[in-house]
Amino acid sequence: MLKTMMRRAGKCAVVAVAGLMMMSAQAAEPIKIGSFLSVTGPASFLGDPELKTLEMYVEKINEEGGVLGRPLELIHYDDVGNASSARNFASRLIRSDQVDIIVGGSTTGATMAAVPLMEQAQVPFISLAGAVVITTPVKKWVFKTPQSDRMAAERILADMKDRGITKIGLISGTDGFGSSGRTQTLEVAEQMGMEVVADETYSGSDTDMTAQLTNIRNTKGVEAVLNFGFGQGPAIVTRNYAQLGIELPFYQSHGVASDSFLELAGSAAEGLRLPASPLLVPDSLPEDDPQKDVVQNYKSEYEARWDAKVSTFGAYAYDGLMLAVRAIEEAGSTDPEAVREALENIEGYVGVTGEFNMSPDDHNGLTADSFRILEVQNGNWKLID
Amino acid sequence: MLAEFLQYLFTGITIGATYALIALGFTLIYNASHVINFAQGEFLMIGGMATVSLTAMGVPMVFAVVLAVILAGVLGIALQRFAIAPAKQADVVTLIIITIGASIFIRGIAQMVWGKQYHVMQNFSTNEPIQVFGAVLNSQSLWVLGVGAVMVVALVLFFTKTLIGKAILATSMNKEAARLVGIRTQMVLMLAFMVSALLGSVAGIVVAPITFTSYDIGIILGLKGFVAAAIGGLGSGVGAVVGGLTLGIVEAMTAGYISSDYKDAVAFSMILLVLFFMPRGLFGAKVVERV
Amino acid sequence: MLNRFMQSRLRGLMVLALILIILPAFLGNPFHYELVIQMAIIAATVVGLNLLVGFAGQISLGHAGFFGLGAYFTGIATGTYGWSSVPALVVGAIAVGIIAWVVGRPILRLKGHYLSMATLAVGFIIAIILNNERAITGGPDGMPVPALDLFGWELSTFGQYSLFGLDISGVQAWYILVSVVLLLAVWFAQNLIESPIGRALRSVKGSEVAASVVGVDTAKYKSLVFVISAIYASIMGGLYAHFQGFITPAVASFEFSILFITMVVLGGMGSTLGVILGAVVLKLLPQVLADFQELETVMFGLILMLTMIFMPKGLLPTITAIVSKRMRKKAGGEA
Amino acid sequence: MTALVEVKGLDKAFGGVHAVEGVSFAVEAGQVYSVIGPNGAGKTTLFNLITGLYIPTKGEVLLNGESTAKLEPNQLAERGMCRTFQQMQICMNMTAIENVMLGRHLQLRSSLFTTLFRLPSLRRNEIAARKRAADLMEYVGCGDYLDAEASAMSYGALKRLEIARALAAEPKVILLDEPAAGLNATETAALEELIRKIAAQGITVMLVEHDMKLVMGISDRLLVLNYGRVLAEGIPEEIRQNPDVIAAYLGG
Repeated sequence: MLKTMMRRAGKCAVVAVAGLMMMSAQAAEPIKIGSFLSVTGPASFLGDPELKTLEMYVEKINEEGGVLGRPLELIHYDDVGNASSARNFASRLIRSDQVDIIVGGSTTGATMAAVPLMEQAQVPFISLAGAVVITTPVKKWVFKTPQSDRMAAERILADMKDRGITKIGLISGTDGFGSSGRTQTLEVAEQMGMEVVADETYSGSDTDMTAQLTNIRNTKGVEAVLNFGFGQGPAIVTRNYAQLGIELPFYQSHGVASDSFLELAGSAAEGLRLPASPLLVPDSLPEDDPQKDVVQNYKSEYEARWDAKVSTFGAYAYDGLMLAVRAIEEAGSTDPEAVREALENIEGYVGVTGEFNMSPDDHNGLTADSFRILEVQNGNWKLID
Repeated sequence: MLAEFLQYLFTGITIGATYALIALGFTLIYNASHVINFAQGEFLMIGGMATVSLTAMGVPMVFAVVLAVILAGVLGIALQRFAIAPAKQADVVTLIIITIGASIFIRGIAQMVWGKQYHVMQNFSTNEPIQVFGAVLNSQSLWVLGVGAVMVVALVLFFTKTLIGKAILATSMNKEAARLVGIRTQMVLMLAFMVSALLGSVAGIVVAPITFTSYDIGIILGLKGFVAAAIGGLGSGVGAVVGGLTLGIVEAMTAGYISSDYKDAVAFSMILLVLFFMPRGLFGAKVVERV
Repeated sequence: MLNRFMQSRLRGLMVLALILIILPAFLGNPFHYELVIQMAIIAATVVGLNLLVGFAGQISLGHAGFFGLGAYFTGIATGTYGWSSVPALVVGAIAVGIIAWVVGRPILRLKGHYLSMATLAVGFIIAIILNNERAITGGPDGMPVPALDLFGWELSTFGQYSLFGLDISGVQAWYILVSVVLLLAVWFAQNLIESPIGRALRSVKGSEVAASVVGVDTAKYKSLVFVISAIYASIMGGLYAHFQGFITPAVASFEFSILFITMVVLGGMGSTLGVILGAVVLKLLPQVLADFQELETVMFGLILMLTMIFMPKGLLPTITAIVSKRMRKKAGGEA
Repeated sequence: MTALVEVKGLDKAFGGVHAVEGVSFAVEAGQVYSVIGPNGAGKTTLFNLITGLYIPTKGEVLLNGESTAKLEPNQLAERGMCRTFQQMQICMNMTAIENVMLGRHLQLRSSLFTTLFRLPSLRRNEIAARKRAADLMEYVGCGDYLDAEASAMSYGALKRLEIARALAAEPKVILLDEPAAGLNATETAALEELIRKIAAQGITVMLVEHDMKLVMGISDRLLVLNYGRVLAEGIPEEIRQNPDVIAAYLGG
């Protein structure tokens, strides 16, 4: 009860309770971590677990004594999935709350709207959104934790190629995620010598994609179908796909890598594949997998705390926060330039999403390998490789 | 070729039938009170969400549906009584803003109560699609169409055979005169909102297995219903049905034959075109201005 | 008599100017400036929309379409083609004006809800185009917009400038700029309203028949005010794009259109200062309600609904009516 | 000399029902010409046809010899035709004097540029228009309402305000649709006086009216409609003695 009260009250300022326990922290000023997330609105399935993750681990870190002996303070705003409010809240974080680092931006639109501000204000920013444009070309102050949609496209197409597929039908959402994914898929397909023979779209609010899928089915030569999208759209696509009785191999993107997708799509999802972080299949990871521990811990801690299924989107926030903490620790201060440099030089950080190796040319630090291909079997995720 | 066409047609008719039911709800309220109720979509949402959450609580489907419809009906009455009635003298736009405020409010409550996730509702009957000349038809589509048809027939009977229905009609034609002959117009208005809410919630329930349901599903479906009502001509029952089906079919055909990117744009251009040639929609009443 | 007439005419403008001069004293940090700057930009847009809705009585549920077009025209012209800002704003305004004239001619024949529907459709179509033409507009993820340059001055919110020997920050420079723009927007609007053209516009709302039989070409004036309000929206959209530094198709969205019309109705249709108040209130509300988390949506809806039910004429007209009633009572009591 | 207003075989049907059928007549400049008839005889429809608010099913109206078939109401106003309404059309969102100033619309052409910057020429014209409107309000007898909102005026005053607005347009012909309806005896007498004054200025007056005493007293010619058709036409004396008219009025 108190917990929910706390969540509702105020800006979710989870200031250290640990002050009493730690002498050094008592006097120290908190390190301010700013965040703007799409906690409500159409992208709430991203923002909601992200916020929960941040709240929970800021609390945990404070209980364990904070960072550099200082407690963390999380200041968070809900941008409702709207890019201009994201920009405004980012500005509020920088100019009014004067945070030390920002971990946030659930969607690419929200992130990109805030990027010019971050660059001008020179505040380290770790984005939780997917599109490749966020860190390509590299922006001095901007980092991101999710694999880019380009990697997802690469991973999916590589898996198709392994199965001998060269001609694909593409259906994507017209939202930011879907349309950026579509562009990347088209580019990657060309590089890999594959052909996108059908290219359909649907809008986020559509309730039936049968017409588009019929078009793909009727296109000559299609050997597999890929759906790039997030939200409920892909679940409808999946069900329509099954209803139409299309037999071709079916792929989804990492945008639906969550258990709630399985719930929505039901038996229609049987046999489809998608790239995802190992979070969905923690137990099938081999013992020697470096990610096994961190993945299992995050899953059990999250599920114990929130009584809700863990999602890969929350993991982006986990990695974002941990990278921030690590960078601040390594920098030894919250001096923005020092933190930025530390972030840029992080190597071998094993997170839930993958192993991060940042560099001045790569502000994401992940490779396509961090994606595992999963297949839905008997209503569950199954690790394919 | 035929299979393709049929496939688009099935898709279009199914979604069109949903639009039609929502448009009928608009029409009903418009006729009784000349209000465009932008909260219409929320009735749809309440229907679907309440049914899902009640069944999840273990209530048998049939009771869940009945309870959900009743809940929506009560909400309809409340909307009229507490939001529309007190603002009698308000401007047309002001009334629109009030209903928008109401819809945001209802949505906010739903989000708090039911959360933000999408929810699944099982098909009423089999999950196996039906094959027709190479096209497939979701069995739930038949439910949508069947229930839609039943609702339309019921509405027609309601307005032509029952005293209450006639009272609503009379009020819509001339409020003052209706009052003079002893009709309690305030009751009638509440009734119109209630019936409209019932229609919306039923639409929301039958379509939920196809579209999923969530706290914000009412926004776009409500809007499409308004579009359908305007195409058909505000205030015309036939228009609402024809408008809804037309909109659904045009959307599906555009997605199938022209461009899925511009599907919605084509639908909206269609309205402009219809209104350009028929400023009061397809079946709108021709009104001669009295001066 | 004439003197009083002149005084009352400019009183509102002077009050507004005074507020804008005093306001910086209360702005604690650059973020507060940013909020006010956005309010001013949006306020100037709804001052234009109010000409159409409040004075001429023509409802538009698609006005964000023109705002978005202006924003994207500026963004594309300055960002992609390297134009400088002023010509981009001007040419954008002209282009949007022409578009508004072309679509306005046929749809303004429609009445009441049909007009609402048609404007809604136009807004939607514009938003869909902006969303789909990725190559030009950057698609749903939006596009960055360079800083505003005013005759060689690059106006960035993070810059430092000197004006008449005074050191001012970027947000302060922006504040001065949008204050001037808002005052101009209000001044033009008031001049328009209190002129033969303005009377013709208001008569269209009051009685279209009466207007036409005394020689008012109602179709022409409806088009005119539609175009003028679209130009307001376009210019302010362009400024908004420069200020934000990044735009997405959400600037042309239905939600944004609804927000605009709500500002007009909430503030008080037909009251220029009223709609500015409406813009301020609706822009401030989310910032204030941000502290309520999950209750935010519920409270927003409730506030909107209750205000409109109990103040159907809008905030400012209702408040002034109450105040003047009080004052009359007081005066009556003393006499 | 041609007639100022000439109506030729005018016909208007609403969904098969003929509201006006085969009506022809001519009004000479300077006349007071009245249209009378029982309720539903089509008088207001006739006025609406003449002023371009309705499009005739058949027939045409000539104004100063020019066909008005393709002209909008505002174009007719430009050619000197103005009117008032049975169901008054006052802009309640404006002040009384602004309503009258609206009548000056055609005389007050100013460019958008002049307007936006409120150049001196516009200010001068506005002051003159306001003065003229005030004079007209005095002239029609609602000088008490110079500073009032239209919504605050009495019914009788609004009726006169509408006439003032029409006069502000400096019409050649003014059509008054039941100006005496709802007025008491004193007000009606004042109205009769006003109509005489208007006619004396050389403005042609067309009148739809029920008040026989008023009509017979001031009209030069009369047209009697019944069921949309012309029952009789002529000077008051002829009409008074026309057996058809008597039958229609007594029988109706």
